[in-house]
Amino acid sequence: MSQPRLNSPTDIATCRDDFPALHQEVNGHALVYLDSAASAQQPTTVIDAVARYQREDHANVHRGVHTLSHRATELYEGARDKLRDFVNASSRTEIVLTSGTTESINLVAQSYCRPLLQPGDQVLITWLEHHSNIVPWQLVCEQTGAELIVAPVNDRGEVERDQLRDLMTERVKLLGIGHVSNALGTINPLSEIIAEAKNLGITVLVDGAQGVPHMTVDVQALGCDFYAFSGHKMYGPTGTGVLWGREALLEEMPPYKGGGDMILEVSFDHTVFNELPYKFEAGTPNIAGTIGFGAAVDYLQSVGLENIHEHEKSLHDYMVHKLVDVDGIRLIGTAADQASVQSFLLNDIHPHDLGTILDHQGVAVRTGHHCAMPVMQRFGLPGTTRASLGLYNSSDDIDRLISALEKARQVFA
Amino acid sequence: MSQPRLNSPTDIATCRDDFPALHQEVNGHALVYLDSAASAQQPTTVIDAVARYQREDHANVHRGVHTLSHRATELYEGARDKLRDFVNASSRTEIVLTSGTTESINLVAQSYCRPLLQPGDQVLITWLEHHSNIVPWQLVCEQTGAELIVAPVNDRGEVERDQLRDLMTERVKLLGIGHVSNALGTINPLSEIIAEAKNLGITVLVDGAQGVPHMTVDVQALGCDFYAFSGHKMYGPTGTGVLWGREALLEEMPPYKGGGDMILEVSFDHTVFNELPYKFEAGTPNIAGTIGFGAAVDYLQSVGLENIHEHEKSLHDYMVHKLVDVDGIRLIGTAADQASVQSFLLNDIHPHDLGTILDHQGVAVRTGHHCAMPVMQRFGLPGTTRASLGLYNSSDDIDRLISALEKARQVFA
Amino acid sequence: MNASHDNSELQELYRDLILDHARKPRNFKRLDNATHTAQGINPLCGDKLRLYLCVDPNDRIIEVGFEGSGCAISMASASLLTETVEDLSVEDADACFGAVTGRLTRQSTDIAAPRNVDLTKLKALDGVREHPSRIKCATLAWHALHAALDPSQSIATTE
Amino acid sequence: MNASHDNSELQELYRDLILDHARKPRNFKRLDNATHTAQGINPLCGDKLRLYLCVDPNDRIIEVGFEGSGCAISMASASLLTETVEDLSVEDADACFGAVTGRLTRQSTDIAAPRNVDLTKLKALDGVREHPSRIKCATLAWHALHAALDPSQSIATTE
Ligand SMILES: Cc1ncc(COP(=O)(O)O)c(C=O)c1O
Ligand SMILES: Cc1ncc(COP(=O)(O)O)c(C=O)c1O
Repeated sequence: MSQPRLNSPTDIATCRDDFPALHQEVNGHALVYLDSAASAQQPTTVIDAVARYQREDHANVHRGVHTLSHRATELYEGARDKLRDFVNASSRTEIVLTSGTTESINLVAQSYCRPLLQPGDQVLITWLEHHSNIVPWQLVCEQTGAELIVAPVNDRGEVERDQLRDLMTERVKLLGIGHVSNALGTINPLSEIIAEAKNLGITVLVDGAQGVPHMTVDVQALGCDFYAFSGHKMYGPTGTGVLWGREALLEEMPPYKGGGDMILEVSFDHTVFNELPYKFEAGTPNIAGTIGFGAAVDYLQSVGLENIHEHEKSLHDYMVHKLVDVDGIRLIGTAADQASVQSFLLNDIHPHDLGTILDHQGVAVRTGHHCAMPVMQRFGLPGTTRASLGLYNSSDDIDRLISALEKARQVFA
Repeated sequence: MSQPRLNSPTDIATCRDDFPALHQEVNGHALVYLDSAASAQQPTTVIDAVARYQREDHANVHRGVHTLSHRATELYEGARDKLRDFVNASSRTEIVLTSGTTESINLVAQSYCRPLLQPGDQVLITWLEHHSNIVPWQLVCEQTGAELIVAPVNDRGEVERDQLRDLMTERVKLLGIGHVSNALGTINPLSEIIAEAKNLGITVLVDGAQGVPHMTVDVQALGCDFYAFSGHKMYGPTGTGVLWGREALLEEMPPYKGGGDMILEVSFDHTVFNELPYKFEAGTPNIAGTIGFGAAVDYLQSVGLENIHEHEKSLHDYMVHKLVDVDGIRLIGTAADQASVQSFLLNDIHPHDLGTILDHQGVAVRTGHHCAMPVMQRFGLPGTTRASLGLYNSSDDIDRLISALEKARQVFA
Repeated sequence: MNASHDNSELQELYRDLILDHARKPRNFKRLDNATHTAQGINPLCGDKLRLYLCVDPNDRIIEVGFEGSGCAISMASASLLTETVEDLSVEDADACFGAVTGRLTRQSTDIAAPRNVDLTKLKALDGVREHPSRIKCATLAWHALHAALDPSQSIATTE
Repeated sequence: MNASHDNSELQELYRDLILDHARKPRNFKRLDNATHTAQGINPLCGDKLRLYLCVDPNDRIIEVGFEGSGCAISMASASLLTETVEDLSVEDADACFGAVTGRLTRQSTDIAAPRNVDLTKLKALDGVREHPSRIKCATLAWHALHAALDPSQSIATTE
């Protein structure tokens, strides 16, 4: 029942053919999709895995003795195994399936932090974070009387390492840090930061939403305690995600939601929660989406994360090289180590207007605050225009972006 | 971009043709699917709406100015409008999109009850409830020191109205009650029960997971405060659901999860939450699933809930009529008002064994505790075998069930 | 689609009048003596403005101002709004809200503008009708106007 | 598929030996003097049993019993287990766990049963291999045995 995979490794130059959504006209122009950091398009193998499951194998999981239920469970749990392998978790019990990064982080905030935090305790994040790695901590700090503290970033969009280090004290109970900034593309030097935090006994959650699509992630090598990510940023369906957590921590945490599947036994005097990872998976899950998520892992592995990384890096270099030649451009986010995401401004054209003009020419970019208002405030901006690349983009796409920017300059001349 | 719908109302006798999963062999026999109460199969229109969206329209919602993002948002919000209409909510702001009934109920337990409940307060449920309408209340009672109290059921599987009434006192802050019992099929006389509760000022949440597939639901006419349901019980995808709530209550409730989309403004001093329903919708939602959920509403409305109700009722009567003639059968759940769900036992054959023997003959039923252990305990049983009917079932399916039960008697003779 | 068509549609959206008002917004000021005020937020793109009204005892709007930042469409629309409603009665101003938003969203073409008000200039905003994702930018200030005149509201969003 | 094939596969699963042990489980009793005990729960179908072992100072299992309820497969498997491991050393019993679960899940065919133990009767359980959703029923008691012998565990589930 799992989708057929090519035996030979997929050539990255032909990957574009695997993505039906890319082959359409938008406003009379061939689509150039430069918004993968918001949500990536899906390859046919993912779309078909979902549809095939719905047509042939659907039933509720974990609950039935009949054949369809067994098939659905095998496919669903098979996706968990793929995800375990994908991030090199030491056990499948550490792979909690969620509806996305946001839910994964809220789970940790509520199940791990809420019982733990006391007034006087601190949660530490950085100015780079996405709202999903800010607001859950604001909520739990308000609920517990703990304090949220924030490490600053420099003008290139890099976390100020010295100041981050100074903020790490024994008052800090958790460090929440992004792997890659979705707004600026900054890749944080996680291994070093995590090592410093762990030296002080600080629990570390990594928001990996923008990490997994671009590089090989090995949670054991990273040394963090929690790693959260979403299916839809890595060419899978929305509404799927993972919280990876160390078994010893997950084991101690109370359940997050109550319901079917997360219990072994329910009575009105006494309820016994299920084992990991099921303790954290209440209710009927997103079965089809998760199976598609597994297919996305297969796809990424067939292309090879090393190949993707290299391809995207050279494209990003090309994009930066071209952008700086555009009259009136200002790059926002120029970290030494950057993923294939680039924010910029053009003259005094508001990003929203720029987005419309690019869209009019078939070029899809993201404009605005990118769900990272604090970092926008840090740069004194209401927002930026952001071009983000996926494995399917090419230098032609960049050229189209550049000429669309020239047109925008004319309209606003 | 919305899927084509027949203009003429769909004839219920031909509905079966719309469901590809039903047209397959299982263990050498044409499949007879009698497990719709666990999860219903999906019509082609739903499967295609999901796949078409993935192929043509996918982008993140609510965030982009480009064309795909706009299309995705329109489709997603269009599904919300259909759902508003489906349950007759007074406004689309009352339709909170969740990952399912379980999440909807947890949202109310955590956002509505947790700030409200004090030691001495009570939450009232019934012995009929699904774990998803038990465990969230157990958790919040433990967190707040409130008490969970439970109204008993009689031998037919009906809630004891007098005792329920006696338990309704001013100590009770919330009544959580199922519309239809998934284990026994009992349809609760909601209008009367809700009126009694509201007279005493008790907030009422209805677990509608098993209500929406079988009958027209009008939340305003019902008079409850919250109504929770799932897409996959009504022929839509899993990982989708709704919490309907009265605007005045939702307005007062703090957010449940933090993240993207649920905020208007984030800064480290001050975060402004978004308006309803977005305040409760953090993170990238299950976009494709929700669009499929909307297509399921279209499908149900094209068939007509009155027609479905009638069809299922006459099939259920036929099933009961046939079952009672089987030697050694014992029906569990014989309420005067019952949806098309029937639990039973056959001699001393353990339900799990019975399920295997039926599956072996291509008949898919659910066996076990049906995520409703307390009601099983009430009947002194570890579990039952349950046949549940959907709009696509026919009397042939019942005949196949009956002859498969005869075979089971022989194997265990 | 040929390039000239391309341009014409874009020029329809970004007419000179719009670009002019966006670059030099009229009445761009805080009114310290405002009797009515409301904020408008468009969470999609971060447009954010505050509208100030001075209403005299006869329910006439005697002064209008706004502050904020946003795209060309939202700034121009706010600027045009201030020119339009100054000197109107509260009732007429709110009728303009209905007429303008109805026209831009094509939802309620039957809301007529008050007789005594000339909305011709506001036709410059009509280009957004071909750009559905921009309609909210054009209506933001008008929603803020409506909210300012409605005592139960203080923040208008375009969701 | 014809009806006789049907029947033969079902009869393979529900052999007479299985039905006999399911109806009259051997050693179905609580051992008040148990030195080791563990619970086994199969959340899928609600099978639930408790296994009791008396282990003497030489690490020999001198008495075995179980209580609980469940399907024919799980009850028969538990009953057969009690007959099998009585009188074995703890080490040999645990090796039986490996051999039986490996055989039923076809995952580790290389775990041999201890030389001195005859597992022939347990072949009666082989029918579950064609019924993947039932394998957990057949292995439940064995997981409980393994858990009982492992001081760090007290509940075995088959997840
Ligand atoms: C009565 C009832 N309530 C709640 C649920 C939980 O629904 P879900 O698993 O979709 O969250 C179910 C189905 O499993 C149900 O039948
Ligand atoms: C860095 C980062 N963190 C978290 C998220 C939230 O992910 P999701 O919306 O899938 O929950 C995103 C994407 O929106 C992101 O880019």
